[in-house]
This record gives sequence, C-alpha cells and structure tokens, in this order.
Amino acid sequence: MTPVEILASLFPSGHSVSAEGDLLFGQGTLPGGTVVHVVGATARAPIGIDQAIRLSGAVLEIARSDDATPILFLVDSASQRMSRRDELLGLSEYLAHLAKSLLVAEARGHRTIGLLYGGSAAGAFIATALACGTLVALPGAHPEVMDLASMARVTKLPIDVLEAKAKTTPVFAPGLDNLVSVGGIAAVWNADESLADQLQALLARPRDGDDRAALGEKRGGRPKSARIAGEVAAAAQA
Amino acid sequence: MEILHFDIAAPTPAGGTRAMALVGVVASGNLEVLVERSDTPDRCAIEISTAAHGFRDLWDAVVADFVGRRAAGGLRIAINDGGARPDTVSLRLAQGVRMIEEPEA
Amino acid sequence: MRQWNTRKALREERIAAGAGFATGKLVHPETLVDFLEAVLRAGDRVCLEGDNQKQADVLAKGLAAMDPARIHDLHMVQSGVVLPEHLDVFDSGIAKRLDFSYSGPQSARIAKMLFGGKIELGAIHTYLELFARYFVDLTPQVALIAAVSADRHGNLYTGPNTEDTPTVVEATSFGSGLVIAQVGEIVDTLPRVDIPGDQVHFVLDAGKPFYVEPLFTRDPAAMTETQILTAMLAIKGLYQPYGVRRLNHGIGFNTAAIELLLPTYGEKLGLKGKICTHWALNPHPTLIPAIEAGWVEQVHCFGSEVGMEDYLAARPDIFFTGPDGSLRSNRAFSQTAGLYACDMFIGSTLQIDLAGHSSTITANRIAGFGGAPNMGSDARGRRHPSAPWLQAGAEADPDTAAPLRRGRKLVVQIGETFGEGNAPLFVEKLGALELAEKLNLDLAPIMVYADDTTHIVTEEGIANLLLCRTADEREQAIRGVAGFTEIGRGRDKAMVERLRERKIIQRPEDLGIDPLDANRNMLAARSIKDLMLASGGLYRPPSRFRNW
Amino acid sequence: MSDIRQSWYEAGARERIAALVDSGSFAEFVGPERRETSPHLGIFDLPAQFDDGIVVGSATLDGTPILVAAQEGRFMGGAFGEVHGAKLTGLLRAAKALGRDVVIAFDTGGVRLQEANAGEIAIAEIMRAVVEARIAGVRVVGLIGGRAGCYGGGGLIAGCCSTLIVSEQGRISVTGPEVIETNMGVEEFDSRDRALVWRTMGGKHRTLIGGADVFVDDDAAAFRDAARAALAQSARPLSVRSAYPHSFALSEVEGLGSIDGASTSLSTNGGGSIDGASTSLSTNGGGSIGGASTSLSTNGGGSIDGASTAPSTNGSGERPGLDLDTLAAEQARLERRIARFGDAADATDIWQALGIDDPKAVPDMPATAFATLAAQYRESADDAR
Repeated sequence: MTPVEILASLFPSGHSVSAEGDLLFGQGTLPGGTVVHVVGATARAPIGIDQAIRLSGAVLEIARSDDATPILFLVDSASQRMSRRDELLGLSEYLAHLAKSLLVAEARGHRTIGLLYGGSAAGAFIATALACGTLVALPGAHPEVMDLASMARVTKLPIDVLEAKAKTTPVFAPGLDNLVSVGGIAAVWNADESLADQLQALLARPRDGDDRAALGEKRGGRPKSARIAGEVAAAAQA
Repeated sequence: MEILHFDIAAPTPAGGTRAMALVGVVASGNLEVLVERSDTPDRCAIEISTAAHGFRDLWDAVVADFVGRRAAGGLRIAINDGGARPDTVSLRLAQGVRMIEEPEA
Repeated sequence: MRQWNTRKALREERIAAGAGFATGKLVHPETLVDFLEAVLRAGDRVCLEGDNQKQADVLAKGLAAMDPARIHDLHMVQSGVVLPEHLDVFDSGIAKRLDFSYSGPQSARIAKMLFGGKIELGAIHTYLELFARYFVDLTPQVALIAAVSADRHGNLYTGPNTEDTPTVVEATSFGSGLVIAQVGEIVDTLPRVDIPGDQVHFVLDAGKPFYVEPLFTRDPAAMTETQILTAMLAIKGLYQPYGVRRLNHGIGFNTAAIELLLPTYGEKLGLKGKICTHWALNPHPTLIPAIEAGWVEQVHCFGSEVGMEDYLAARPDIFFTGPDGSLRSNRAFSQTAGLYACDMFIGSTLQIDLAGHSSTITANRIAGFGGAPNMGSDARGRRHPSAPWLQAGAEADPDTAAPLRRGRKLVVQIGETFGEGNAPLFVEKLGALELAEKLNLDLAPIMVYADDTTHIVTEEGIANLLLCRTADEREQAIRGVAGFTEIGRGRDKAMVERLRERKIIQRPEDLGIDPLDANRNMLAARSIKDLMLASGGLYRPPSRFRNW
Repeated sequence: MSDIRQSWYEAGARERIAALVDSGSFAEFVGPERRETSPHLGIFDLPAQFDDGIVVGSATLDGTPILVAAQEGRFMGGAFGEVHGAKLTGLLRAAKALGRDVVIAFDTGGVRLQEANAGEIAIAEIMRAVVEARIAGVRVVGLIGGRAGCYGGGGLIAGCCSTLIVSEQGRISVTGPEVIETNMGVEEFDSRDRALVWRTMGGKHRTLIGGADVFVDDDAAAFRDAARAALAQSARPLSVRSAYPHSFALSEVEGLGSIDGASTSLSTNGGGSIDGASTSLSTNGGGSIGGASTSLSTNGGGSIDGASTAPSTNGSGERPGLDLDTLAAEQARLERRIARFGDAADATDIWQALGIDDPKAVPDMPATAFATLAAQYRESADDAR
C-alpha cells in the first residue's frame, strides 16, 4: 500500500497529513473520534541527522501535550544514511534522540504505534519502528537488519549457502516473517480490511510492557531471550 | 564443531578453594578455558569444542604435557577454541590453573 | 688497434639520444617513456633502484610502459623486487634475466613467474653480495635511481633514505654507465649533497616524493604474551650471559618485543649499559623507549623509516646525521658494519630444519633474503676480539688454544614454534630445497646456514648449538625447543633431558622465568601512540598505524 | 608491576569490571559456568563463548551498590546476539525496579550478523530498558574505550545513556568506516585512513562536539574515577523517586537535588579536587562539571580552572530522571550542532569553529593537555542528553 492509500483507509473522514520531503507530518481522526498524530519516514529514504532531528522535533512537540493522543509512525525507509558528514556530526546521538523522544512520549501517556509498510533497516529501523510501543506491519513490508550480500562478505559464505541456512532459522535473514518470528513485529495487519478498525482495536487493548522477547519465544525465533533476561533480572533483585 | 573429550590421570591435585576460573577469550588464534572442580582428585577431564577439525593428536600431546607439568587433578576443564596455536593453549591452561588456585578475595 | 673507451663512447651516445627529450639534465616528464626508449638498448644490464623501503617508482612505471618490440631482454640487477612494475617488465618481455636480493610483497607472484619460466634467474643474493657484484661482474649500464631533490646541476639530496643510492651510482657512473635520477622536486640549493652532480646524467622531476614502505614499524599492540616470553628468554639467556653490546635485530615481532623490554625487564636485571649499546639497525620505532631511557649509545642505519625523520634529526648523538640535520643512511656501509662489527644477529625465520638451516622460502613464496644472510653469518675475515665473540668461540671449540681460536658471531633464530596460519617453524625438509629441485638450482636458497646458527629461541626454551658435539646432539637440541610441532613431538625425551643438564637446552624455569609472568604490561610501550608520546611527539606514525 | 597503568583499551571485559568496582564485590549473573551460549552460532560452525561475550552482575563502587555490564570486544567484535542482549536487558530492568545505577562498558561493533534479527530486537529492548530506567531516576553511565569501539546499535544505546565517559581510542558511531566505504565508495570514506577514522568518530572529537561528557586517558583507574564521579551526582533518595514515578517537574526536585549533589560530590571528591568541586558548585551547581573536574584532576593538575569555566545549561546540581525537558534541551543542542557545523567537511573544521587555534595538533595531544583544551572549547552536552 502507498501512504495515500494507508491514510485513506485509516482516516476515511480525512486527515491533515502532508509530506515534507520524504517525511510525513500531520494528524487524522479515526471513525470512533480518536485523534491520531502521524509522523512518517517514507520512500525508502535513508535516515540521516537532518531527517532524525526533524522527526524528533515533531514527536517532542506532540509529547508536550497531556492529552494522551496516540502517535502513528509510518515507516518505509532505507537504513541510516551512510555518510561521512552524518557520522562526523554524531548520527548515533540523533537516532538515539529520536528513539528517546518516542519512548518518553509513550511514558507520558501517548501510545506509539509503528506501522511498517515498506522497508527499513539497521539503525533507522531501531530509531523509528522499533522504538514504538507497538510495531505492526502490512503484508509486503520488508525489514532487513543486514542484506545477505553484506552478510556473505563478512561471513565468507556464499549467498546460496546463506539462503539454505535461512530456511532453517529466522534468526539472521531479512524479511517480514523472520522479524515476526523473533518477536520484533507484534502483528501483520490485513491490508484488505479497514486499517482504521485494526488501529482502533489495537488502541483499545492496553499495552503491557515490552513483550517482544515473550513473542519471540512463543514464535520460536528467539528461544532464550525471555528466559535469560528474566533470570538476570531475578538474580539482581534476589 | 568438533568435540573432543579427554579424561586422564593427573598425579597432582589442584590447590586453592575457588570453584571456578575463566581465562582467555574466543577469538581468532585464541581460546577460552573454563576451569571447574570435579570430585575425582586424581583425574582431569577436558572437553574441547573447536572449529579446527582433525587435530586430536596435537590436543592429546598438549593435554598430556599440561597434566604432567601442572596441578590438574580434580579439575574439569571446558575449552571453546578459536583456532589457537598449541603454545597458546598451554599458556591458557596454565593460567587457568593459576587462577583457580588464587586465594579468594 | 683496440679502442679503450668504448664504454664511455656508448654512454656519450646514450646521453646524446636522451638530450632530445631534456633541457640540460632535466628530462621532460611527459616524454619519459620516449626518453627511456632512446637511452636504453635491448639486452642492457639495468639497475632499477629499490630495496625493501625506497622505490624509484615513477621510473619503474616508465620502464614498464616501454615498447617491448624496441627494448627487450633487459638484465635487471636490483636489490628489491617490490612494485608490481618490477615484475610487469618480465611479463611483457622488456626484461628477461634477474639478479636480486629481496621480494617481500611480490613473493607469491615472483614464485609463480619463476615456475612458469617467465624469469631467467641469476641468483638470489644478500644485499652486500649483490652490491659487491655491481663492482665485479654485474656492473649496470644504466641505473635508475631515486632522490628527494636535485639542483639544476644534477646534485642530489637523498634525505634520510639514502640507502643503496651511493653504491649504485658509484658502480654505474664510474663504470661508464648512465645514471638517471627521479626526484621529488628541483630546488636552487640542496640541504646537503649526497650524490655529486657530475655522477648524474639525467634528472626527472617526478613532482612527488618517491614511494617508501614503512617496513620496520611493528605495532606494540599486536605483540603477544608468547612473543614477550621469547624476548625475556633472549635477554636473560643470551644478551646477559654473553654481554652483547654490538648487534643487529631482524624486523619481526619477537625482536621488537626485546627492544620494548629493555627499559623494563632489562632495567630490572640491571643490564643498562651492559647490553645493546651499539647497533647496526634501521630506525625501529620500537627502539624509541630504550633510546629515551639512555640505553643506546649509537645506531647506524641501512635506511630510514617513515615517520621517524624528525626524531632522528633531534637525536644526532645517537644517529648519523648530515649538516642539514637529517639522517644519513647507507645500506652498504651498515651491512658491512653488521657483518664485521656486530657480535650478534637475532632474527626470525619461517622454517628451520633438523640441522639448523633456516629459510624464509616456502613452496609458494620466494621472499628473498635482504640483509639477513650477511648479518646472520660469521665473518671469516674478522680479527678484532670482543668478549661475546671470544666466549662463543670458546664454547664451539674448547680444545684449540685461545690465541689461535676464532671467535664466533652469535647468530640467533628466534620465533614461536607455530607461526602465521599455525604453520610449524620446524620442518623435516625446507621449502627451499623443494624449490631448488623444482627450478633445478645449484644452490637451495638458504637464509642462514646451519653452521652459522648458534642459538634457537622459542617459547619452549633456548637451544645452544655451539655446545653440541655431534649431529645427533644438534638434532635433539633443535627438537627439544620445537614445542608441539611434529619435529618437537618426535624428540628423544631422555636425550633432551641430558642436553638440558649440559645447558645445551635451557627452559624458562632453568633461567628463573615463569612463563605466566610474560604479559603485555612489561612492554615499555603498548601502542604506536605510546611510542609517539615516548618520542616527545617527534615520531609521526603513518596514518595506517594510528588509532587516534 | 602494580604501578603500571592498566590500559582500558587492551583489557578484557572481566578485567575491566575488576578494575572498575570494589575488590571482591562483583557477583556475576548467569555466568560462564551456566554455559548459556548462543543457540545460533553453531549454524555457522562458529565456536560459542560461555558468557556470549558479555559479563553482567552487581558490585559496589566505593561501597555504593551498582549494577555493571561489560562487553567483550574480542569475541565476535563484542556484537549483540540474542543471549548477549538479553543479559543486558535483564540487568537494566532490574536497575529500574531497584532504583540502582548502572555502569556499562561498551565494546561492540553492533548487531551480531549471524543472529542479526535477534540482535536488532535486543538493541531495541535494551534502549527501551535504558530509557525506562532513566525515567525512573536511575543513572546509566556508559564507558567507551575498547578495541571494537561502540558502533551500530551500540552507538544508539550509548546515545540513550545519561553520561558517557570516553578515551581517545573509543569510537562512537553508527555506520563503521568499512561499511561506509563498501556502500558509498572510497571517495566518501577511506577506511584505511585511520587518522580520518579517529578524527571523525574517535573520543576526542566526540568530546569536543558534546557527544561524550567526560574525557579520560586510556587508563582503567581513570575510567573508574570518572564513573565514580558521574555516579556520585545521582544520589537521589529512593523516596523522592517513588514519590514521582514518572516525569519529574524540574522545579519540584531542584532544590533538594542540588543540596544532595553538593554534599555528595564534596564528600567523595576529596583531596586536591575539592577546590574544583566547590568552584563548580558556586558557578553552576555541580551538574556534570563535578565529574569532569574529578577525572581531569586524575590526569594531572592544572585543568580544574578550565573545567569550572565550562558552560552549563542546567542550573541544577542534581540530574532529574530523563524527561521532556531533558529531551527538549537535547533537541536544541543537536539542532544547534547542525546549524553551527553542518557544512564542515572535516573534524578539523569543526574544531577550528570551536575556537581551537591549531586544530591539526589535536589528535597528537596527550590526554591531560587535551582535557584542558576541551574544557575550554568543547560544546558541552551538560544535562541535555
């Protein structure tokens, strides 16, 4: 789906979301009357310091208000922008700041929902979609942490060997199913049904902590994470 | 991974009271050696996990030399090998014994 | 009537042919290839200057770009086969025959070309030996050399990297050959004159400095505990008992570790002033802490080292420097110093056999020798006594009356029992022998012959071959320090123990060294940055060695 | 050889923890004897490590209980895999529950390729856990000076910490030099030009632009001192924390905080740095300056005056939990950075713009001299992090 289609399905009565370069800002009202803030990173564009600071600025502005309006983050990005300038100026701080903005907004009562409808990768994925309280995806989304070609270079394994290994485990290869298996994506929405309904249903369920490791365990993609984290936390509090 | 097991007579029992010692790191040309206590003071059990296949003879020689030189009795040793040279293996084994024999803080 | 000046006449012809591409002595850079084709003749004996460090790289490129239909079958007589162009000329047929010393970075390709018959090999020499032949039967007809700068008369400034240049020019120019120099710039006044202009016939302004390889920089951060252990063994088991003051070190990590242990471990042993005071050595950055701590009285250098220039200029009491302040290195003289005036050579190798022969040549790599066979050999012409030389001589030959007994240079091979890629240091049969068989050579390319080798140091201990009286003892002494290699595991354990009682083999514990004490905190510098700081900021390491 | 400086860069994870905390106080959680190794490396026939490359546990620092984690940069480049990440997540969740400060010694290339998806989610979980702990008033101090640097997701986690302590060797970045070169070409970034790598990503540059708070020499004792100073400012009584479980209004705790901060820093700095501490208290109420002066004074004297003149954006001697004001200040700080330096082609241009006379000399400066220079010219992050 395109952002236009997504927004139309989410906000049938209209919205004020507009593009600023490859970024989106604005808001819409769900059929039930709930106002939702929208930010977005679109068009498979890389996220550099200039994009990150603009996005965090918008999120912090929303977070200031005490009205607990949800924030919907539409994501179709590349990885973080790979350039000398971005690293020179401290891209890690900008991406971390964006993630912190989303997390603090959430702590102040704003639900944060990531909607991954295209690609996203590496640091950009972490600072946007994965920093939301709930991450859902649309069919056809194609997140990747590392592409197989790069992985082949580093592991010195041929791509076909990697592809064969990828069939036995979701833990390293790109793709929506794999990210669902490790618990990174809570649910894949149905593109043929009203996105507004699906978002309203999601917002109606209270969010209860970070359940990604539990999901990863249940779905078989991350067999040890939930248990190990639990054991360490218990040992520290013993 | 190739897994090798050795369980051999060790004339000198290890001293000290520490339950465990860990030396080294799994990196190229390096290895980690985890030393723990067993309840057989006259034997030393060693388990090696290595990606370099086909060097059992060499490990045999290194392990025999180690048990002959160091107080290895009553120890249970687990090794994760990153392709270390025999001299590095010897050094880490010796460091492991020294560490488990150190007085507890 | 015989003409007695045909060589000079030929040189005049070459100069006249080259003049069309030059203004005075200055070659027009854009016509370099035409110029070279004009002054060279097919079959010429050519010295293209380049050793393990500096390279006449622009002239090498020009040479490789010539038309092999015009200039072919050259006989290259050069110290180093280092740049790709050095071998390209053989691929294209411009050159045919090769006499050389060193081929580090090209060792795999040169092996392939030798096996493929692309190169007609004269011999692999040690530096001093090849220099000697420049004056006897390998005198170049054309020399292509490199300098820092020239003036309009062709006087050359070679800077700290003088190295082979005076030797090459001496042989070529006074042997009626043609000398062509590439320089980084043309100046009105040189800082100092290293080569007089009347020995130089053409000068090419390359517009940039010649290429130099920082070959002698060993990063202390990469030094292992095992290398430190071998260094401790060498200091306590050899330097101290023999009182070695005049020496040369190889370029490996083990000897670099020795340099870094002098101000710490050496100091603790009370050896300052008693060992390692006079050197024939490239300016190793790892020697900086020892120099700064007052251990070193004098160093003569074969060449310079990238980044060390300002440091060397600031320490003229230690290094040989010109009126301009910069280092004057000279490979031929320093090699002579290493042969005659040093009591010890210690270096690493790739393979040692059961007799004690060593070689850096393996089946697929021909790295050449450089200076090691010269430094690592006993000078039969030596006549001056020194304590280590006499002591080693007495150990080797206790029966001859002292006034008639030759001393012995200490020639020490130091290394770990397993080297890079877990390749064993000790082998039944040297790769050099296999190579000699494959190429039908009269001589296997041995780096240090068994009868020159006096000691072998590994992490397992020191073998003193001077004290061995039979071939069998010698073999077991070598097996006795060969660790877990097949050679080591094949030892006669009882005999090795007997050799240990006679101190032919000394283990770390025999020397009061606990291998577990060998750790990186003992190094006087643990990083390149430490070396830079120890030099007071005078040492400026190349970017590739930095982590700041 | 106890008088020899222990290099932080060279030390392993366990040595770093030993150097950092009170002797004998460290208790490890899910240690190597448990053999909780990566369930995924075997797929690639790669050897596992018993602790999966991270050590986590509790300890005391000058008697104060802390939680501590150290990554082992030599095992798989310190990269985050499933188990590795889960240990840190668990530790941070405990920190929030206990209200106990955390010290993390980073040494990582980012996500572990062989378990990339698990590692990526682990980083997201860790960042959330850091932020939630900080919101609850816990201080999370990051130490960066290892071989692997702090790259990829590690850089993002570091960006969530309350204080970063860095040495010259420490690199903080998202994309590594080799990856930039591979993807964008050698013209964009020559990864073999190590001087370029360090002046773009290294500890000195990060200190100068405010990407790190405290600069220390490559010395384990200096890291310990700096960590101690950073933690000494966070002694917010637990009662205050629980009274305001989420976002503090700054004014409500300001007074209490600064009194608390003053007494703490005076009592722990001791000796020669009291002057520095009292100076900074009088000019800006402590804040991160107290930490800076302590670490500077361990590197040799003469730098305290410089430190005390550094600007502060927060008048409070106490750092509240992470809240909107903190992030608003950080937003302004990061926007200002782009406005000031966005057109710089090289780090040296930025350093020049900061007012440093001879920017080319910065990389070679010894730690003490650099710390003095940095105290005068750096863009301080202060509390805007």
